[in-house]
Amino acid sequence: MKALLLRALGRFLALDRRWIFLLMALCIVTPLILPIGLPFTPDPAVRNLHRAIEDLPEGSVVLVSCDYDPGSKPELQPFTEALFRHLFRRKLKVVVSCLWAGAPPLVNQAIAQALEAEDIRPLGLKDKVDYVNLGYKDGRQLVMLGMGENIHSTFPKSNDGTPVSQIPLMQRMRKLGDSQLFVNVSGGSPGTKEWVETAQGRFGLRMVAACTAVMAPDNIPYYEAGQLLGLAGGMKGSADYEQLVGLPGSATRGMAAQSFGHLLIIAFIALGNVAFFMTRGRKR
Amino acid sequence: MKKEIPLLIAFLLGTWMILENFLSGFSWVGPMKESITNGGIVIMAFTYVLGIYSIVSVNVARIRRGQDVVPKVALLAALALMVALGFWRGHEEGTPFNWLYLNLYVPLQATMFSLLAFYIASAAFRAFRARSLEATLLLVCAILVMVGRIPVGEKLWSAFPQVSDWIMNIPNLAGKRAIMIGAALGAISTGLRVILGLERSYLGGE
Amino acid sequence: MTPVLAHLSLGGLSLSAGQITVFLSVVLMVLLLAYFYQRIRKDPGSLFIRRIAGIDAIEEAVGRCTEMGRPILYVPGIEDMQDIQTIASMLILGKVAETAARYKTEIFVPCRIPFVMSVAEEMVRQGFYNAGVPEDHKPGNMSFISDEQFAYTAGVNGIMLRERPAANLLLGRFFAESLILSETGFEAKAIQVAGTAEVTQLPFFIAACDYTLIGEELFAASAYLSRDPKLLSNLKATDWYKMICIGLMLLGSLLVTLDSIGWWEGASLFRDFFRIQ
Amino acid sequence: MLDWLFSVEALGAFLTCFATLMIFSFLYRDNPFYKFAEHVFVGVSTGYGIVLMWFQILRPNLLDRLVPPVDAVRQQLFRAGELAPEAYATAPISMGQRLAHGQFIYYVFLTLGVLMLFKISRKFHWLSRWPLAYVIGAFAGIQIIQAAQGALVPQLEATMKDFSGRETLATWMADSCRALPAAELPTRRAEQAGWIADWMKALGADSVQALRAGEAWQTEQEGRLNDVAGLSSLEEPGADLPAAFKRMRQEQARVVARDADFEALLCAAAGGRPLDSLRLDGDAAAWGTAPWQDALLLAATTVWLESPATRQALGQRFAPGLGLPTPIAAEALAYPEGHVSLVQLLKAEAFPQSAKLDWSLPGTRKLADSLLSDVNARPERLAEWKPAQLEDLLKRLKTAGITGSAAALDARLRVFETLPEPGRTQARGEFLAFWKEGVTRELRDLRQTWLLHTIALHTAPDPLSSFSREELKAFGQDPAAWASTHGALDTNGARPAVSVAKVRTGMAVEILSNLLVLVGVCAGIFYFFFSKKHTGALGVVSKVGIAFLMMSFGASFGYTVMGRISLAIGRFQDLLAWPWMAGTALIVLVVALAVESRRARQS
Repeated sequence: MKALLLRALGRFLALDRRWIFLLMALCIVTPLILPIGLPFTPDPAVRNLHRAIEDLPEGSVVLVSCDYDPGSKPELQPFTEALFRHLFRRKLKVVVSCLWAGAPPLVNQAIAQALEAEDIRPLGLKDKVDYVNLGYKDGRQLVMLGMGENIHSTFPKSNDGTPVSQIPLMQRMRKLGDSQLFVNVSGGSPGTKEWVETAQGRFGLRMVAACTAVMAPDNIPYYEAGQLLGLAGGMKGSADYEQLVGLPGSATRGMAAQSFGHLLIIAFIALGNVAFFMTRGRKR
Repeated sequence: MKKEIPLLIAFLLGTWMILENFLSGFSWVGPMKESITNGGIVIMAFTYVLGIYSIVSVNVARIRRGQDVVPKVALLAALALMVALGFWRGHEEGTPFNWLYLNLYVPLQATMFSLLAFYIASAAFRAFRARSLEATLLLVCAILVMVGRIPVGEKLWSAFPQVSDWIMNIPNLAGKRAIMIGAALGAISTGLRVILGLERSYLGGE
Repeated sequence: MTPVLAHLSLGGLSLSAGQITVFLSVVLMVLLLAYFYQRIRKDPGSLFIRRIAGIDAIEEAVGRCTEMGRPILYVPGIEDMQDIQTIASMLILGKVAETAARYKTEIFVPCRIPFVMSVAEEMVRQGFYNAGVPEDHKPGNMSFISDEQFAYTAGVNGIMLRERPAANLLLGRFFAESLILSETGFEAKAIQVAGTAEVTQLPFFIAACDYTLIGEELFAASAYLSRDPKLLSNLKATDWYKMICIGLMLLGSLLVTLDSIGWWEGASLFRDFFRIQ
Repeated sequence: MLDWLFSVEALGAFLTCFATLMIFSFLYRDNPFYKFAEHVFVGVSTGYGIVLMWFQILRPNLLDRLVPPVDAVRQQLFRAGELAPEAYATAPISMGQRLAHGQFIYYVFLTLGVLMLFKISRKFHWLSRWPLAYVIGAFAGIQIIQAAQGALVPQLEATMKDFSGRETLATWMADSCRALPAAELPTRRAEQAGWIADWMKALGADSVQALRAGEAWQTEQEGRLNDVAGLSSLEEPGADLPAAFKRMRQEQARVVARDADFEALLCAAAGGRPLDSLRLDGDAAAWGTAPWQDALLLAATTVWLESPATRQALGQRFAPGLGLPTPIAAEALAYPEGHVSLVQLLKAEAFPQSAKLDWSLPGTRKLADSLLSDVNARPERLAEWKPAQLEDLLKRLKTAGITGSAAALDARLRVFETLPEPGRTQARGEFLAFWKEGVTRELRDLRQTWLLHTIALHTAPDPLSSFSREELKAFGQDPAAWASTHGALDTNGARPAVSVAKVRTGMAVEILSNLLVLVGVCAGIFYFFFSKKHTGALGVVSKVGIAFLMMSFGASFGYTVMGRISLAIGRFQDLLAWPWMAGTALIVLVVALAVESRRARQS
């Protein structure tokens, strides 16, 4: 009997990993096909992020640095979409820059989507007057330093090639410090860490950040130390923000799949450990 | 001469980049810093020529040897196509270049990335063992955080999010801070070693 | 508890209390480095450095490659040269290459950034030169794969499976690819030593690699491997610096508390010297 | 349908699905399709990088600096006075002129860049060390500062915590007040006021902290009371509004009575100092930051400032923020109730037309709210308003988005009573809708928890009235589910500590947490000691350190799992966006794989 159990456990431990993959896929796809609504409460750090935007006077300039690419689209694009809706709705001026080559198309997509929303369209927002996308710039921290000194020389042209000197909105925005709030949407490095360390303190930025879940624990010390006024981490952060802004989107919809994925991984860790210790114990 | 000049360049620029932080009151510091940083960007852009040289020569050699001909040709063709489209019609929205980016590059990259969800599942089953007290701490914290971040966790026990917040705010914060402080010291001393020329091996031999 | 920030003004120079501290923190490091450099040069015996298992493992790994007659794979992370972790990794590469050259073992360094590739080539060249076999250096072994993260990862995986290195050294700044690389290396049964200061990736390295250098150990590694007392004096200096940091944190907490309970009004001003803004 | 099937969009969708599935096929096993997709990926990404490198870096940062574009040259010439304004758009710019306006230093960078290419040369590759040293040296310098300024010093500062717990008291207190159910307010008020006073006094928190904590406390309570009354009055469209307002007035009377206690409380908390003894000169430097301005604005609008000098200083301070001329702002503060005199000023003929209040400032919003409450408290004053002024005020309020306070609602509705009939009903209806929307917005806002609480508590015995049910739905909550969980919230610590003993516990937890962080950080640093053997005491400490490190790795791991799964979700969401396309691609791929594996087996 013992031997039988031992052999079964041994075989279980040597399980072909394709079964694991299949289970994972099922855990994710099923809730997406059959949606289950699971209520959740927004995280305090996300609420503070939301608050930081709500507290801005109308017409303030918000600089958004979108430093991510399609790789982290599912986590951050819902945030960016909700962010633009929120900023436009609050009648704030928006300047966007990107340190990642893959970001500008995603940004344009999010802006276009926000402009078409029924609560934004009547506002008649104009490109270059109410918002502008400066596009991508390589050089990482060097760009941050450059922007702190002079955005006009760091980004001589906007994404569509218009010289910055001809953009009305940019006349109010000569250096990083001219923005009333700095929002960093970050998918890795260069991202929140670099912005905080290179620019936040040095140029005295009021800064909030949305980052991928992977980066969130790294950024919590900055949030705790007050260097970030608010922080939204991962798909949960995006879902929280969607809730707060009142625009449940793809992040909110993904939370059920997220739940099952986590539970499956926990189950794997538990089963793997139980089987491992039982077989090891017997062998001795 | 072959080593002294580079060492001098590194020393002067490194020292200057430290000092300029404290001299921002002077009006000439800003433009000078901007020029220096722009120069760095330009130099690094040039190394891409070396990169392309490396990638093309490696792949052409493979094709000549008859290894993986189809994929290697596809690689070079895709590269050439992107570059040609980019220089021919630009990279703005609505161009063929952008279309390929959105419909090929984006899904390929995102899918590569998402393979990790599956790898983690297999690693969770295979590698994460509570072998020691430390490893057990790691696993317990990981599980609590995972449960606390999902709606189901909130449903199971409403305090799970708080527990996970506590882990994030106390032990995680302390651990991260210790690493950050240690790494910052390591970074400062390593950087100084380079600037002061104590470490000069990056300049190569002879 | 009104913040009254100290301020230094001298002509065009204007520094806040925090900036002064930043300046002093760098100066302090320079002084400590210089002091211990001098002291150890005079008396090399006064230096003790504990064994760091992970770093010793790097040397073991190189030895094992030699025994098995298989190459070493050195992955310097995926960051650009701007990152100090990449610089640290390059310095370690120099020492590893030297050992490898001495043992006549081949070393592969696939890079994600062309600039890093250039530096890696110089490092390895120097290593082979130091070992007295500059003619063994093969620049082609330092290659650029792609600057796209996962394209790069796929390329490195290819090397792990094709060239069958007996040791994988993953040292530098890593992100999502850490798990893929270490899993593949595990499957390929190579001895693996990883090191990064990127906290998010450490759990994966710890799970899948034989040894892992955590945070500062990565920066210490090149000095440790060099066995050069002059460089090892660095570690002594940073240790002293750490003591000072701990002292400052305790002192700061004490002063803030004393101010708060009213025993020493204004004592929390001390903490303002650590505020950047 | 057919048209779409042959459109570029459909091709894109198919490409997306097929590429995704080709990569996923690797999970089954390594196969030629995966290999193909992987190589195409390397090619496309490298090509993409090269194109962007040129357009975004080399062209603007090098080429445009060496040979500036025509526009830039014109601008420079114009600034130098060498170009007449009328000729600006048409003046011909020669290549020579453009080259002459280039920046010389960029030729140096160009040279350095080219030197980098000597890497390939056997003989001259040492030349590439110059640019190498340039980049490494510059970045080492930047990294040193980054490590010191961005990580080391701020993290040291953040670890220097107050271990008396007093510093965190103010914020902690405001937070816990926030969670108190409104129903308990009347009975708990005295108790609560008591312990706030006790603790403020005992701990010597200073006046500004008291002010901030108090402000949070006050607005929360006030808003809650008012909203409760307002909500129940709005349940039915034909409700008896006058009766509802009467109820609200009663609640407000209680609030006003409490305010008097509260002011006394604040003074007591400030150690008997009158509030205007705030060190104005010393604090002036700090006023630039928003919270300070806000706190002072609040002080000015809620507290009587005795000293003329203080009034003058405050007037000067927030005149720009209010958009008022300084003397007017100072004058306004000369009255016991600053906001009332501002109302007077707004109405006065002397008030300059150009002067505008910036209603979007948080402080001003508060001002507007109190202004309305004032009008509300003394309805007779409405007679003083001219219709045009009223309309203007309403417009401003609307743009300022002042919502949530039933006092404001009341005032607004009263204002409508003064309008002539044809427009009255419509305007009234409009405003009710506006207010409802405001509440909905606030529900999604910071205070949602207690608002939801309030709704649930105050609609008993029928657990959820139609109105609150709507609100909950608007917030995306299931009303029934919510009703069942709010009880759980009550028993699970959402309720605040209301006794001194509980506050003590809370403070102890706070202190303990700070201590734990301090211990963890120090022990963690000890783990990284290299020049000492990890035995004895150091061995124990470094063991503790590694425990903290491991816990933080665990937390990172949890978050990483979360991130990776999100990505997989994103991929499947994309595939499910075009189910037919994805299905077709899947079938094609499976068939191809089967064929391939058969051929592989045969050979």
